[in-house]
Amino acid sequence: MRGVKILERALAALPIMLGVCIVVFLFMRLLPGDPVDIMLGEASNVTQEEIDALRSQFNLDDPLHVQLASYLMRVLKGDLGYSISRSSNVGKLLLEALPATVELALAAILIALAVAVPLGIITAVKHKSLIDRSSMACSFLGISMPAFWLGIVLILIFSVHLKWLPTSGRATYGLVPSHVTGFYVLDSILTGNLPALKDSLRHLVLPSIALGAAPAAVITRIIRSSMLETLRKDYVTYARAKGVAEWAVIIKHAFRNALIPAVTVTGLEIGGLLGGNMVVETIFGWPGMGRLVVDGIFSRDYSLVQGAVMVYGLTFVTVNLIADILYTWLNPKLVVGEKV
Amino acid sequence: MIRGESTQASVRRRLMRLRLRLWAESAGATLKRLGRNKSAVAGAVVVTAIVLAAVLAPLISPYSPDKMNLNDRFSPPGGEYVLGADHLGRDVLTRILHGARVSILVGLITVAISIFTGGVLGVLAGYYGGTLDTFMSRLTEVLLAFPYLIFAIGAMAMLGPGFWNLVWALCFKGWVEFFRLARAGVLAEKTKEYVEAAKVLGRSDLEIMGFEILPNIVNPLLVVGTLRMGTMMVMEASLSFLGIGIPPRIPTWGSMIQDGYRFILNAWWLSTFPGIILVALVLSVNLVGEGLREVLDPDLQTF
Amino acid sequence: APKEPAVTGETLSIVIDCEANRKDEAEAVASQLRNIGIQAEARTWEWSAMKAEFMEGNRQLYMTDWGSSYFDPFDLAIPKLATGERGNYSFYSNPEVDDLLSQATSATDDETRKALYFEVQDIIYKDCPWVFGYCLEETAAASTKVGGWRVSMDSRINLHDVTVEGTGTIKIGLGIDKIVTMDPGNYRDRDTETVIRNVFDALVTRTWDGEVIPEIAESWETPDPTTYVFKIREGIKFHNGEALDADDVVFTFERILQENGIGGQTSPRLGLLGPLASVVKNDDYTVTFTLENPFPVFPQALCHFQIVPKDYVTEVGDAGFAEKPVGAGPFMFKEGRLDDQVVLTRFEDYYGGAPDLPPVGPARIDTVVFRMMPDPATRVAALKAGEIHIADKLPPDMADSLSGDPNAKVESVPGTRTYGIEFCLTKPPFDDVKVRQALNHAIDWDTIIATIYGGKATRLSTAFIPSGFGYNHDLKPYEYDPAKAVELLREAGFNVSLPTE
Amino acid sequence: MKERTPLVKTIGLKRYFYSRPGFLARCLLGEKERTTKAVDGVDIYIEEGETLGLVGESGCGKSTLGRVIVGLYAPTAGQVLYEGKTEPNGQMIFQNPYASLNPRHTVRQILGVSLEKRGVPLEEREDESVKLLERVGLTPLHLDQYPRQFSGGQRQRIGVARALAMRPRLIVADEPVSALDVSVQAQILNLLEGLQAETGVSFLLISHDLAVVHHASHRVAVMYLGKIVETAPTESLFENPSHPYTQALLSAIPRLGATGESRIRLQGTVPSAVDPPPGCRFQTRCAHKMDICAEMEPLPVEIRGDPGHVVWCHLRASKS
Amino acid sequence: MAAPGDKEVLSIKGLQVCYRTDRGPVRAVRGVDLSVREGEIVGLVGESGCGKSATLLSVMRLLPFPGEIVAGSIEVDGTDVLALNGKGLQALRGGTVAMVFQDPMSTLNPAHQIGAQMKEALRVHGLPSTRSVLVDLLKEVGIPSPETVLGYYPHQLSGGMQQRVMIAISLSCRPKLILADEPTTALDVTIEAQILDLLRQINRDRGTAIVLVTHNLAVASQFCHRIAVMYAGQIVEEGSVKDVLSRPLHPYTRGLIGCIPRFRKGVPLTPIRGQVADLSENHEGCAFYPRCDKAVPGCLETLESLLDAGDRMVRCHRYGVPEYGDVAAAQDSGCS
Ligand SMILES: Nc1ncnc2c1ncn2[C@@H]1O[C@H](COP(=O)(O)OP(=O)(O)OP(=O)(O)O)[C@@H](O)[C@H]1O
Ligand SMILES: Nc1ncnc2c1ncn2[C@@H]1O[C@H](COP(=O)(O)OP(=O)(O)OP(=O)(O)O)[C@@H](O)[C@H]1O
Ligand SMILES: [Mg+2]
Ligand SMILES: [Mg+2]
Repeated sequence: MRGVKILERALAALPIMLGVCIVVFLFMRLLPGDPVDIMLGEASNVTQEEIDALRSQFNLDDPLHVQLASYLMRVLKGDLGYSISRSSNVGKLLLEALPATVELALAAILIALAVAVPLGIITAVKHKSLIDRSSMACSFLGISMPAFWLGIVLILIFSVHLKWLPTSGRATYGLVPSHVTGFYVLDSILTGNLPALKDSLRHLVLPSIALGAAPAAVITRIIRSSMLETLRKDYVTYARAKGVAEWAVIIKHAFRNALIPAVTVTGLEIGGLLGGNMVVETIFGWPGMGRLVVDGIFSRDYSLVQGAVMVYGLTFVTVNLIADILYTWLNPKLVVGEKV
Repeated sequence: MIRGESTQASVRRRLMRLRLRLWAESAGATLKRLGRNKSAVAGAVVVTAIVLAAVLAPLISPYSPDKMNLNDRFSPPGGEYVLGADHLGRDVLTRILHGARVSILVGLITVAISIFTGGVLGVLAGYYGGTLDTFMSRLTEVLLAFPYLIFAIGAMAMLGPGFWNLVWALCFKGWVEFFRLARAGVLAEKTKEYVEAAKVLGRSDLEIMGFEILPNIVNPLLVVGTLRMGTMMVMEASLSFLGIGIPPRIPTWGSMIQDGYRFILNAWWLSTFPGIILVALVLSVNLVGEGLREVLDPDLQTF
Repeated sequence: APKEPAVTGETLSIVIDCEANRKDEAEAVASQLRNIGIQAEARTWEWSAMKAEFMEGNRQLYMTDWGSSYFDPFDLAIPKLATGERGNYSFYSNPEVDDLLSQATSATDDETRKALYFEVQDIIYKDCPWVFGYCLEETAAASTKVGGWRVSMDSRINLHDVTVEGTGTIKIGLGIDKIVTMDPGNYRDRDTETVIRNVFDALVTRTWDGEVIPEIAESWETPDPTTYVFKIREGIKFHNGEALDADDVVFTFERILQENGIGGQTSPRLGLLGPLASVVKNDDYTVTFTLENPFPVFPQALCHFQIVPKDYVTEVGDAGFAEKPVGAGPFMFKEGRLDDQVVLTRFEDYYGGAPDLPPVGPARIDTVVFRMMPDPATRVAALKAGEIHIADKLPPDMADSLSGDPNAKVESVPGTRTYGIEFCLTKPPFDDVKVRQALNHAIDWDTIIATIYGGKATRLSTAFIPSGFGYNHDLKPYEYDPAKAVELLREAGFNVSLPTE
Repeated sequence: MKERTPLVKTIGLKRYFYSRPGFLARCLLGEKERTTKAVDGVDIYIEEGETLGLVGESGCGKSTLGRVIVGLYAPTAGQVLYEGKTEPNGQMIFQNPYASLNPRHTVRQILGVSLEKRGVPLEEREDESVKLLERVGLTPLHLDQYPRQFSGGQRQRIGVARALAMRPRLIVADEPVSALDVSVQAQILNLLEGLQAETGVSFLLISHDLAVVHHASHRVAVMYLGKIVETAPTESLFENPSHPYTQALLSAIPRLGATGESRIRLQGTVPSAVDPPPGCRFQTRCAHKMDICAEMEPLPVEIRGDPGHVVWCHLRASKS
Repeated sequence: MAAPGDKEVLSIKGLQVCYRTDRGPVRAVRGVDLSVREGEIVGLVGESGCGKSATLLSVMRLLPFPGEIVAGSIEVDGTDVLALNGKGLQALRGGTVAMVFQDPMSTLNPAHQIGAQMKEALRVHGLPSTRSVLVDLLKEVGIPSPETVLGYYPHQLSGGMQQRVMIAISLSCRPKLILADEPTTALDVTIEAQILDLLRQINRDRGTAIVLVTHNLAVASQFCHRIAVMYAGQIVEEGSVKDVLSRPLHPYTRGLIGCIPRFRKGVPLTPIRGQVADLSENHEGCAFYPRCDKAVPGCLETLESLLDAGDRMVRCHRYGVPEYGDVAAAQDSGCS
């Protein structure tokens, strides 16, 4: 029963994915500039025949609808195409970049949650106190500080001056764990490689703080406001009336019910992190999807951008699906797929 | 009564005056209550100061924002240039003041357009439901599932540089949030009994949406709007980082932070001062927004 | 004396388009033009969008740059100035220039070619299809511990001779997002070549000042302008122990010449080989290259074609080869991700490299780590933090950031790229040569170079570069002379005036 | 009884709500489209100047019936005739005095809309509004206040004024007093009574408070799961409840001074109006259930000797 | 109904509660004295906002944020509630005193299963919480198929069933006193009757004392032993149900009774005029003054204390004054 509902909700994502696919396809082709021309760069003595040959090699000379149809067919078969700018299979490129991005996004969101959850609860419980006001001010700071600026400041403080943490990259040479999943932290645990684990965690700290600052601020505010709301609910008073200890009332009764909006926002933020962290990836030399995709746009690498956006859309849809399932766990009254 | 004027017109005028008075009174009361909220007052003071400074920028600062003194590059703050000079020898303070205009306009206009578009579509979708709603909701989901930056970069590539193009690029996804808010608001309001009462009275759908429901859902839109103003300004900075955005002659805080951050090692003031002022403005706008919310809509729990 | 024209001309308003990296310069130029009453404004674009726009003829002035790989006007003057060429963004068309350039291409005698190029420079100097700009120096920073390192003119990093005090490992922060591949047959950008050239060697290479010298080849002859016979050095080994001989050389070029020759795709390098018709093995250590028509820069071109091992590539396939490349260069590929970091180790059996380019022998460090660090501020920070030894591609204006650091040195060398501002010659007002000359006089390049580019650039008199073949050093760049500019513009009917100060 | 055309008459009135389960749920789980038969064949009439009380448990369809009658919902089947015509012309008073007034409008605006819809010219609206306010016991001072500045009872008065502004012949009052305190409740009930005496307006008074219905109605209809089960003049219904459900309902009323020990206890809880059982709706909780109750819907039976007292019950049909 | 014992389980003396709001203090309770004996059911009636809930919440020390007990004492079963904190308070809440709220839908936590919510209460008070204990409790409050219900979430139950669950939780720790704050207001008449039956049965079987807050005088009359009528944060009249409802002494009580439709045709309703007193104002004298027919100027000046009227207590200036005589005449207007 529940499974069917979830399945149904998952199927509802199909038209969205199709929409994403078509939108990005058309969108890329609306951009001025020619991928072959960009690929050839400054090469001199290029003949028109050479250009035409390349164009037809990448099926760029077909009419648009034919290209779209064949692209959709290939996607259905699981083939995301060939990246002109990186001379490689798009699927392979994405598989390499995705773990890096996901690892960073998860670390960022974990840091964000680690800050936001306690802070959100405390500020709600101590409503209008000094700690409440000052953390609200901090949260505005988090929202209004550009990530690249925060990033470079962190690097200057923690890497250049204090020399505590590395400036950039995912791992020090020689400490890259052997490839299992592509997630360095996970791989080093799986292979029992302790130095590598320490190293990859050290590399994660700064970028995930830079990336997590804004979501932390947003989630803190959301948790605070929904906690304020649930703390006023009858069932919270009732839990106290049953003699339940105050901390248990706050965690078990208020917080759990306050989580729903936080889940929604966290889901959206994760979605945002997966697609919008190009800036942080550049600053921290992080080989992820953001750089891949922005580079793809600049070089009009159609298949690459299309593939990346599809993956992004898929992650987004999945994250939302998980959020949906979480809702029903948090509030059994809700039916999967019905938005709060 | 003016001679020749119909009774109806005079009544209308009287009513209008009365309404104005009432409106002024209620606005006065609101302001008074807002005045009791200390942080809102502080926020309002800062916002006003920044806006005034932006408007009066040419009078305040002795320099022109695009006047280069290449020999004065990287003059540190405190000397001839109060907040220092940038890498092209332009006065940072002057540029911050002039930048305020564009930054605030970018924030205001994008948010205004987003609220308007999102609001109107959200109200329609929420009120009529059905195919329109399904279509719009799906569309917004597609947009949400589409990485924002990709669109912004692409749009700027397609449209070319320029203030309005930037505004369009920022609005593209900005309206979605307001659409959702408005739609949720309408869904909650439209089953309320005052809407039914209006229907029984025979009010048209347009009247109901515009006069009955809209005033009740507009507050959350405005509150979130104030928050998003800051986000938009930061977003503009990120686009500058990627090398697209507003023409360089027009200083914006975002592009100033971006230009300056490369020199943070030897000239920290280039990016730090615009950064501080950006945070100050966003913080103040939100303090005012929060204060307004508490006065207008104590039940509203948007963050 | 010419009569002072009436001050009733129209105002001249100009939009200067550029990419973000030249934003400051564009602002400065615009500001100088505003100084003499021109309404000038700069706009930043994304490159492809800007290109699409100006190729449509929709823009007025656009900042572009173009590099020469061959140290020869062949791949600079021709694509930029010959009628209808791919890089001729200003739509310049002068039959005389076209004729001279085509003569210079086919001429085999360097003196003749030089004379022809001088003539071209004189013509375009007067025609000014561009606001002639400057040649930016290649700048990089390194830790003071690094020895034997020089910035290379063609922006490549040769690590054969480099040492690092106290360690055998050198870490280099590259200013790029990614390299494209480790397969020498399957890329077309300079950044990829930087890494590949440390793993693979070519038949010939260049000295620091651009002269072509033998590397894998022992020597070569040119019996006639369309035939090149290369003698290959004996005893060279690939990293897997395989011996390098004529078969490998032939194979290397055939997989590029052949349609769909690499993993089902045609090599993007094909065009670089120009009129190369065939590569034939004479004996185990001689190979004959036959061209369709004379191509004097052919040896220069060959610097960029690294030799791959035939047996190994056929065995593991093109994809396998790109995964685990094997070359005959000073370093072996160890591991890495193209968008993260690439690690190389010393090849002990290295034949030593070009004998004309001492020192000869195996590389002096044992490990190389190339890290992709696209953000310049991060590279500088990492260098300061001691995480990398060389920060590649230092924007000249950021050199100051390192000036106070005793552990870092900044070095630069004249580059091979020409920077200018091109006019759209097909539309008024820039169809008028006076206007173009005026703008060449109106811009104070020296100040711009001294400040924005920290002095790390050379003024150019035309579109030719000093490090390249056939540059006329006697031709002096347009002088900064606002009065002259005003005069010319007034003659062209525009209302401009000198600043009143 | 002499034949008149009633002010409002419903004929076989039905209003269903449909909910479609998702595609997969239908295919894999065999879930069917669910029909909530909120109102399922109701024939009632309301005379000029009469108050018809409508009682029943929560969810039995009282509000839905009221809304169909004023035209808020279109009927799924059947008709509502207003003096023989089909254009709706009733007004409504709502239960929730907080939700039924737009919090952003002043009283002037609220009444203004009604007056505008009635076609009162602009210059007369103010006077008319003042008259209305005075009629419902408020003063002109209140004209420019917002609903939040009023107490619940005052808001309900504004609601009444808003309805009155249209000069309706029928007002559907959906639980007009259940959210109010007893003292205020009495004020509003008296107000409605006075209005009726003055203007001859008819009321459909929906309430689950039987005391209120008894006090204020001329006739009462008892509803159970979308159907009327009994209708009679007030006195006759309360003295002689004939349907087992009505009997149980009446016995459950707490009365001042009564002990409540003699109640008829209903078994089970209210079944839902989603796909109700065939036959008599009340069979699942009825102490007198017979075989026929599961098979056939009961037909209306008029109680002998009690004109206008009609009951839908097989028990009565078999007795008579 | 069980006969009440002598021992006091609840004794409130001079309770004053104040909400310190932005718009000034709201004095929600202004000196309430109330005592409840073992096995007794006491009704607390009055209009909305008169401080009934505030009184009950004070007993549990559960006043929401700006609310504060400013004066008075509360003793439950001999312990001084106001002196409790931490563990003692926890033991009181749900242990000695249990509470039942108005709207079961919003009072049961929507995110937890019924079983878990019941268990929690037992665990907190260190009582065994095995499945069979829970099942027995549910059976006791008349829930069919309790085994299944344990695994349900609140929304899967009807309002009546939810209220039964709440009562089961309240019973679970064998409290001496149940505070029921309008437990039936949200329910249908038929269900209301069932719930009241249940409470009465508990009172009878276990001897648990109950304080029932209600708007509905009729409910109070059927259910309680004693009744206290509150107005504007004060008890204005208190006595046995029979006495108070059949011969109301205080004008407010009489007014309330006059407002109730009485199932007798032709008896007009006589509403109390005006509106409920505003608790944020300071009432020196009698707060009912503006609405009272019998008021004299003196009523405004001082506040009368509760007077002993023989069978009950009443707080009215005019009580015992000769003109008050017409009260006696009015006594018949009470209900029979
Ligand atoms: N708009 C709607 N959509 C779907 N179902 C509805 C709708 N309105 C009412 N229903 C359903 O119709 C049935 C009757 O509802 P209605 O509101 O008419 O009951 P009611 O008798 O007024 O109850 P109450 O006394 O609680 O107000 C209920 O089962 C309800 O769930
Ligand atoms: N959180 C609060 N802040 C300010 N005032 C409050 C608050 N809670 C209650 N009050 C005020 O305290 C007074 C007493 O409230 P209380 O809830 O005890 O009334 P009640 O008799 O239980 O009413 P009801 O019958 O509506 O439940 C009311 O006038 C109310 O306005
Ligand atoms: Mg209803
Ligand atoms: Mg209460």
